[in-house]
This record gives sequence, C-alpha cells and structure tokens, in this order.
Amino acid sequence: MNKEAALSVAERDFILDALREDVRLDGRSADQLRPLTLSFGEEYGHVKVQLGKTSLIVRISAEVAKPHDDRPFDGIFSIAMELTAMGSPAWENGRQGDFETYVTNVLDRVIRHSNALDTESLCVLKGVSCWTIRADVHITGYDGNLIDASCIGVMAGLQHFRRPDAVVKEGQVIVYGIDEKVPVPLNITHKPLSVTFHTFDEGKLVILDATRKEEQASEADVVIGLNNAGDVCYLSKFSGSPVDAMVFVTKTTVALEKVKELNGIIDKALQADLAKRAKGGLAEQARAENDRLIG
Amino acid sequence: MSSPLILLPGDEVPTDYLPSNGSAPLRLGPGLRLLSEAHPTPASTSKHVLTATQAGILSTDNKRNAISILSSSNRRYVPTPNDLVIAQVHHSSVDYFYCMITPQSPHAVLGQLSFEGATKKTRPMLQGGDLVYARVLSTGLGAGAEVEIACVNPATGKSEPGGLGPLKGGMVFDISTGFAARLIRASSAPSEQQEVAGLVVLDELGKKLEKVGGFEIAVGRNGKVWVDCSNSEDNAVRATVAIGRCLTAIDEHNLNPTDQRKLVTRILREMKIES
Amino acid sequence: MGGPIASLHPLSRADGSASYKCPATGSNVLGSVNAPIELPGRRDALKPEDATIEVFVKPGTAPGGVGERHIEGILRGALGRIILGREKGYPRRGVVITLAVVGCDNIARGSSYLPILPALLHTSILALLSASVPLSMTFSATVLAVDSSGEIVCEPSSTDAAAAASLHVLAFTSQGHLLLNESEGRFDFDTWERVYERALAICHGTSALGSDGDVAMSENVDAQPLEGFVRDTVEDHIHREYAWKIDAA
Amino acid sequence: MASSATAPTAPPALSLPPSQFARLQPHAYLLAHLSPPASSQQPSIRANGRAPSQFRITSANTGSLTHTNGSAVVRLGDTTAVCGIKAEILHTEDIASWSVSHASSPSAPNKRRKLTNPTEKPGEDRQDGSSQAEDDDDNSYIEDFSLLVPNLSLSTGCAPGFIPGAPPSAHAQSLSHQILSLLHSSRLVRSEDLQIWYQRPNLGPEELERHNEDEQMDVDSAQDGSGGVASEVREIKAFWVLYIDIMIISLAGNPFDVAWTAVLAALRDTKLPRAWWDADNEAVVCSDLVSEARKLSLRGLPVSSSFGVFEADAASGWRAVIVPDAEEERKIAESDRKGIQRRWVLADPDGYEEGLAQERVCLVVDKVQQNGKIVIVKLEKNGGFAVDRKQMKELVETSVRRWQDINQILKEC
Repeated sequence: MNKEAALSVAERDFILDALREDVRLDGRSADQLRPLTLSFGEEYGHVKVQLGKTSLIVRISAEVAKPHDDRPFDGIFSIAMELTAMGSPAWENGRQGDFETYVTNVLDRVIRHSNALDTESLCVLKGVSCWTIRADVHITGYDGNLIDASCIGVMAGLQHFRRPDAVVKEGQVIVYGIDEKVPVPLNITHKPLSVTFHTFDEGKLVILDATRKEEQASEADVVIGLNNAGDVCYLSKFSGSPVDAMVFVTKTTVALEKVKELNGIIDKALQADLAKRAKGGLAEQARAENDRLIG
Repeated sequence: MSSPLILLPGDEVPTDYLPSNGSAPLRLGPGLRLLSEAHPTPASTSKHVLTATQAGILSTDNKRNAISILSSSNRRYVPTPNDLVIAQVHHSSVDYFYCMITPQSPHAVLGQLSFEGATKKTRPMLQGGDLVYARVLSTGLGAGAEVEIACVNPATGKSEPGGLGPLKGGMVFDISTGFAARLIRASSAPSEQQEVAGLVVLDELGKKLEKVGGFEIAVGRNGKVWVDCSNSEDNAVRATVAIGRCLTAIDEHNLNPTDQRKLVTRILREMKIES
Repeated sequence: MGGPIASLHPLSRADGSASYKCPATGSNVLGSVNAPIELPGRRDALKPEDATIEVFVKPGTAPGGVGERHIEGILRGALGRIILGREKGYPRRGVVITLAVVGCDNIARGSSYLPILPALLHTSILALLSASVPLSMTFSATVLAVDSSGEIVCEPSSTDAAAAASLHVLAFTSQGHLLLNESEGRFDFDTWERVYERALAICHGTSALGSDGDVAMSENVDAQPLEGFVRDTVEDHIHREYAWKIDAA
Repeated sequence: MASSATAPTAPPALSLPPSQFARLQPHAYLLAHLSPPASSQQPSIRANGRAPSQFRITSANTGSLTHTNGSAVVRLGDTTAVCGIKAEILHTEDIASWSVSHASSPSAPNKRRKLTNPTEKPGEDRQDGSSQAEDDDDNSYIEDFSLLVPNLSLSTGCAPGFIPGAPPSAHAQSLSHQILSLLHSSRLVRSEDLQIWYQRPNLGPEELERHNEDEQMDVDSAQDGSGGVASEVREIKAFWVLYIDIMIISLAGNPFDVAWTAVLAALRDTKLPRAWWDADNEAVVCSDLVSEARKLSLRGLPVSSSFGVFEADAASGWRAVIVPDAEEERKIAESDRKGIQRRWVLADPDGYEEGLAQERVCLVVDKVQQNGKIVIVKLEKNGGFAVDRKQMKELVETSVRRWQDINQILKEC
C-alpha cells in the first residue's frame, strides 16, 4: 500500500494559489515538460530515462518460445513493471500495490493493446517457435508522472532493441549470435505515448507532467495516449472529482503537440546512439584487425 | 588542521585528532563509538579505542570538547534532543498531537499545552496537515520509545526567539538533512561567519527581496524549510517560489558562493520579481 | 579489462544509493537503502532490541524466482553481521536494501548466482555507507574461477564461469576476517586454500595487514586492492559533498 | 549461570527447573553445558547430550511411497523429510528451444547422434568415471530443459511457526534453490538416463524385412548384432523429467542435510521403465516389465553436513568491544588452549542451537571411488568471522567421517 507522506495544508493551498497565478514550484508553465534526458547502455534495448527527478531504466530482452496455442502466428510481447523500495521509500518490495496495478494496466493499454509492436513479425515457425519480447521497467526514482516516463522508456527501448537473426532450415531454427549476423530491429507499427494532465479548481486549471506534490494536491487526472499521427489509442479519467468534457477536447491538441515533441527527442537520442555505435563499430573492427595483426 | 581526515566504519580515530583539553569529558557526536578491550588482560589497563561507525569527515570542536563525523548529507534524519524540526500534525488525541517528523517512521508526540501561553482553555486548535516548528525534547529510553517534541522551552515556559509554534500560510520545501544543518549553522552563526558555512544565499536573498517586503524563513533539521513572504502582497507567491528554487538548486548542485549569487539573480529575473 | 566503476548516491528518492559496474564479470548493479524506517505489518517488532534487515534482489530481465530468495538469504547473513542494529534510532526499525541487477546476461534457472554475488555485495556496502547506516566495519568481495587445469581465473566472465570446474566467492572484512565464502563445483581442500590466498591478496593488497590497523596499501599484482577501491569511492564522494568545508578550512 | 554458580552453602534463592531455564536464558543454558565451571568436573557436552562434532542418529529407508518412481524417508534426530520422485515424459516438440540451435554453438546438434561407430554407444561404459569428458556436454540438457524439478515444502505443522495455507516462505524457497543448484553443480544425474531414443533405420530394400523382425527386439538398449548396420540414425524423441518433491514433515533444525540425504536416497531408489518411441502411433511406449526397468547411475555420492558456530559471548554481535582483527584472532586462538574456550563449532545443530548460532557453515563432500580422493562439492560459510582456514580443515575431516556413515546407511536401506 502506498503511504507516501501526506501533503500539508500549507503546501496544498500554496500550490493552488501559485497555479492561479500560472506559477509552478519549479518555474515551469502549465504545459511545459520537465527536462527529459535519454541515455542508452551498451547492450541493445537498455534505456535510462530521466524526467526531472523521476528516473527509470527499461531493459528489453528476447527469447525463443512456443507461441500460444490459440494464436500460432503471433509472437508474445509482455511489459513487466515492479515498483520496489528503490523508487520511493513508501513502496514495499515484493507486494503489488494498487498504484502498481494501475500504472501497469495503463502501460499495457497504451503500448501493448494498441499493437505498437507488430507481434506477427515475431513468429519464426508457425505453431512451433516464436520470439518472446519482454520489457522490464525498473523505477529508480519516483517524483510524479510515472506513466508518461514509463511509456517514453518502453517506446525508446523497443526502437533501440535489436533481436538476433533467426533462420529456418528444414524445420530446424538457427539463431545467429549478435556478432555473427547483423541483429534485426523490431517492427514498430506506430509510436504511441501517453500524456497525463492533472486538474485543479474543478477543472479550471489543468497542468501537464505534474511532480509528486502537484499530483497529491490535484483533484483528478486525465491520461491521453496517442501517436504521432494524432490517433488516440487511450483515453481515461480514472479517479478524482468530475472534469468538464471540453477539457478532453482542448487538451488532446496539446497532448498531440507534446507527443510529437517527445518522439522527436527519442528519435534524436536514437540517432545519436546509432552514430556512436557506428563510430564505435568502426573502432571495434579496427581494433579487432590490429589484434589479429599483433596476435 | 591538515586536509580533513576521512574515516570509514571500523577505522580508529588517531589520538592526535582528539580535542586538546583532556580534562573536560569528551562528547561523542553521531557516527562514533567507544570500544573497550574485549578481555582486559590483568596486566594492561583496559584499552579504550574510538572507532567510526559511519563514513565521513572527522570534525573536532575544541570549544565544546566534542568530536563527531560529518557523514553524507542525504541520510534520513534521526531525531536527536535539542534539534529544531518542522513537524506536520497527523491527528490529535485528548491532550496530545501526533506529528510526523520524517515520513515512514512513527509519529512524534506534541503536548497540546506545550505552546507559549497555552492553558487548558486557550490551547491552539491544530488539525491534520498543519505545520509546527518545534524542538525535540527527548527521544525516550530503550528501543522504539516515542519521540517527544515541544514548542516551548520547558524551563522558561516561553518559546525562544526562534519563533517556535504553529506555522501559518507560507510554503515548505524539502532539502537534504546535511544542507539543513548548514543552513541552521549559517543563520545562527553571526553574519560575518556565514562565509565559513559557505552559504551566502540567505543574506543575498535578504538584500534582493528587501524592497519587496522581505521574507520569513524557518529551517527544520529534518530537511524541511518553511518560507513565507506574506507581507509583499502581489508577488508573495512568486518570491516564495524563487526562494524555494534557489535553496533546492544549491542543495542539489553544491554551488560555491559566487555561483550562488549568480543563481539568485538568474532565478529572480526568471520569476519576474523586480529587485 | 578495467577495474570496477562505482558511484555513490546516483538516485534521488532513496536515503542511500550506489551503482557498481564490473566490466570483467559484465555485472551492473544499482542499489538503494532506506533506513531507519518503520516496516509495514510490524515486521520490525519481531526483533524489538535490534534493527530488522530486509534485502530484495530484482533480476534484470526475468521475473524474480527462488534463486533471488536464496541470494537474499546470503546477503542478509553477511550484512546482518556488520550492521549495528542497536545504535541510536535503529532498534525496532527496518533497514531495507533493494538491489536491481541492471546489466548482466540472464541467470538461467538453477544456474549459479556466484559471478554476480560480489557486485551485489559491493553495491550493498556502498549504499549502506551512502545512507550512513552505522556499521562495525566494511568488507570487500571477489569471485574466482578454477578451470579444469586447476588454474585460478579472477573475476571470470560469464563464459569462463560456465566452463570453470569450480567457482568461489570470498568476502573479507576490512580487518581481515573471512566474512563469507560460497564455493561450488568440484575442488579439493588445497585448491580452496590457494583460492583463499589469492582472494585475500585481491581484497587486501598484501596478505599481511598493515600494523597500524589501517590497510596496507601496497599495489598487488593486477589492480588496486578492492578494499582500497571501496575507500576511494567513499572519499571521492565525501570530498565532492564537503568541498565547501574543505576549501574553507 | 546464575543458579549453578552460587556457593553450595547458601540455599539458591531462585531455583528453576532446567526446561524453564532453557527457555528463559537459552544462551546461558547452552554455555553452562559447554563450559561447565571447573569445580563441577563435568565434561563439556551440548545441551542435547551430543559431543560438539557428533551428528544425530540418522535413519533412512527407501521405497516407502507406492505411486512414485523412487522415494525415501530420512530421519535426522527429530528432523524428518519424505522425498518422492515422479518421472514424467517430455516430448521434444513441447520444448520450445528444442528446434532452435544457436549457430555459434560449435558441436553439431547432437540431438541426432549418428551411430557410426558402434563403440561410441552412450550409456555403455557407465561405471568408470573415465567417460567424464565424453558426457560433459550432455549435462547441458538437464539445465537447459530443466529435467530436474525439485520442490521443498516446509509443510504446516512441521514446526510451531508454520500456519496452514501460507505461501512458501523465503526459507523454503531458498532451500529448494539450494537443492536445485547442488543437483546441477554436482552433476549427480547422468543425462543419458533421462533420454528416450528412437532408432530410425534408413529403410534400404534388404533391411526392410530385417527391420520388421527386429522391430520387436528392443532397439533402445540394442547393443547387439544390428550394430553392424552402417549409418542408422538415432534420434532423441523425448526426455524423462524427474519431479522431486521433498516434504519436511518435522523440523528440528538443519533441514538442508536431511532434505539432501532424502533426495540422494530417493534418486538411488529410482527406477525408470524402459521407454522407446513407437513410430506408428507417434508416441512413447513404456514396457511394464519391472525386470526391464533401469536404475539411475549417479555420479558419486555427495554428502552434506552443516555446522553452527556458538559464541561464548552472547552479545558478541553488538557489544561495544574491540573486535580483534584476523591476525590477533589467530594469536588469541593459539593462546586459547590454556584459557577458556570462546567459541564452539557444533555439528548438525538442532532447532535450539540453530537459534543461538549466527554463523553457519555447510559442507558437501564426496569421495571418488577409484583413488579415494576427497572432493568438496560445495562449501558455504556465512554470518560471522569465527571460522577461518584452520577450523575449515577440521570441519572437512568431520564431514568426511560423516560421508562414511551416510554411505553406510544408504547402502543398507
């Protein structure tokens, strides 16, 4: 159970007064994201996301497994998120709280059910073996807006991941190592991201990318999941006091603009990493050659 | 003294770092432990040795004949007597308020009469979520005993100049316990000694916000700072947010005095407070 | 292969945290400590006079299983011996240590956790130091593999470890005691003694301890002793944090 | 120590029956037994009457469960474990990674062992360990396809604290993992015993009719005449999976030793029916002739023995006392012969002593039959500074003696 320290009356009133003057605790405007930094590890599919103080690490891994009997053509894609005491002292290790179920549920809806990863491309041999892609999300620091940060992490991880190449020769599947054959990227159909809004003052004030204190002081939260093309794949107002319907309409346009901005940041980071690997790759081969020369 | 001595748990404190006047009893601060000889052979008198239990810089205070370890600043606050803390009332019973000093630890007990001039009838009305500036009276004996805090000096019955008591309005910001200790030492030390604590942010802000009506600040040793600029009507909120942002930025990036000044001017400009 | 890389307090919300990367064994662990806190469900009241230590290991790319429970038992045994649970503020409270294996290839079911154990041990000691939990001493650990020809390989990579005849993890306290020993595979007693000598040399520089109680800092054959590595990481962190005091002094 | 140390003349102010004394001051009660005051000339024994390096009476009997392939009940003092092994058949089609071979793995996929030279028939030269290298890579089957599935449960009622319906405790899960990783690292079970082969002869004309008449003859263990045929292809079609379920029905300290001995006894008692792949109806067929069932051939007999270290000073963990470092420790240990003993290493600690011993040592040793060399399979020491090299050598000798006893016991049952 999540017993984060309750907000004091002074803090709640102050945050509300500040928002009425369009001022936020960290000087951002209502529709401004916190600074987002994305960094990639050496293995493919290892992403570190830092959104303000909220930080997380996503690891994507692939394995050959037997497809489900009812869908022999499809591969399997699963997202596993476990909130540990590393993210926040209030979370308990080994016990699933309702906050964890809520975030995992939204993440599943936005990315898995919207078929962001085409599972048919994961099938190797119909009914016998297919690729199982597993995305592990480790929350290393929670300061609000966990859903958006996790979506960014998982989507960046999927686009960064390369699975080993597999070939079928007369019923026998041959999996080539990463160093033998160029690994294959995943087939991403579209790039959905979620944007969470928090409302104050019966929906008159709506802010984006709230910190933990702003989340605790807010009355309701609205989550909109959409992709670059503007197709909404997830829309939810889960709890809290009622929100005027027009908020959904006006905020969806803001959400689309933010999703494009975020996908731009992800793509830029991916290019930078590809360039580094390509340069690194050449250096690697160069070193390998002169190793052979010397060796 | 030479470059400060950094100790790791298990290291012994070399005798030359002990404070000079051996007469007065040596007071041990946090992070140190006195070990005695396990099996004192009858020949030698039982040997005593001071060892560290936390990693940090050894700081000796010759005036108060005390020696302690300055360990990492992001640790969790453990209530110690005579510390000034900002507590948040959680619930109240017949004659006690139960307040939270640090999250995820048991509540501290605050007597409803331990306020200045509080009597049976005129006791302060505090509900859940109110903030109180109090001093830690005692941390109880034995394991898991309750921590007792009070807003009045039990001896004099008056709250010291620090302004203990309920905190109305304003905003509270979270900072690291080490930075809070530095702020307390800086604000309590006479102004020219502020340089020693390497903190000029407070008087810098004081100068800059003079025209706008100045601000009130209360620092809790448990890593909380209460700021209130209610007497500068229009930009009260923006001034408070500016102060909060300056303190958290300095705490996070460990800025030196010159950067602190640059930061203050930049943030005040951003918050559009004409100084 | 370069020596391990470690940093203190990379995380914001935890009371103490540390990250430890060991390129040789390919392990990359992130650890956080929250202490002293009140454990929900009154789990800390079971030992009213002492602190209750809880360790949680989260594997990188697999759901947690029975293997993690075993490793947590080992870590709790070793750390329980050096954490001073009765210092002020710690009796009847919890010390929650969370370790996430961020980078290392998957540990198959039932296969050995030994190659990653030293990284977990180092991350937990550094996180405890970063959270200023009272400790009686520090320790350092290393993993050694003995291949079929009887030759000792220190810090084996995952392939070496799989092919090794026996795997050994030894942890030595800063005062030279053998705190923890985990050995698997087929070996005889004098192989174990040779491994013990080598591990002591790796953790403590020379096998003979400095007389002044401090650790003899002599360079040993391949890298700076691990004990010195733990000390240097903490000193760098403290220097950075107390730069204002050191410059002013 | 209070009551026994007072001068005999003054009537003891407070006299407690030993059982209450044991419950009130467990540490002092055990210390009083281990280092009795010199005046009383009693020998130093443990509270349960055993010598420090003496194990409890161990009894094992096998074949105690009917519907299992192998079973055993082992009693170690009051701690009792029942182990049942059930063998199930796992088809290669059901194994996802069966049809996947990593191109990088050098050895050609040995799932289809070309039976080119008759001498190289698996499972023939079983007794001598010499074929160690030959079946080295085979063991990867057991780990990759997890053909051994141990599960230990500290069931309700085995000790006061175990309530019904509770999920498996961390202790039980840790024991299950320890048994599994010991099964893997000791390579106890040979993987050929678990393989079910199918001899698919390439049906040239003249072999066709010979094929029909030798179809009835068992092909799997057919080491006879038909070997001459040139390149018959033998293929693994299925595996035996051994589900090893261990129930600790009464827990009085040291569950790992009793559980591991039960697994050993049950594995030695396991009989697998002869099975082969029947091409016509595409299924594995087992013969129900008991005479044809084969026992597992186990590699050696690793025996485990656990120890706990009892410190004389109850509060040695946290008392503000200078902890002598390793060097001084050795000096104190030598000078200790004359003076009082400061710590005891107790073999096979029972529940009472386990509560008082923070430091644990677990040793698994094996004696190789040919040259009688002692091989240590697992050495685990945790939770304290007391045991170093010298004590470890003594503990190895104790566990070798233990190996002889267990070997004797398992031979009889």
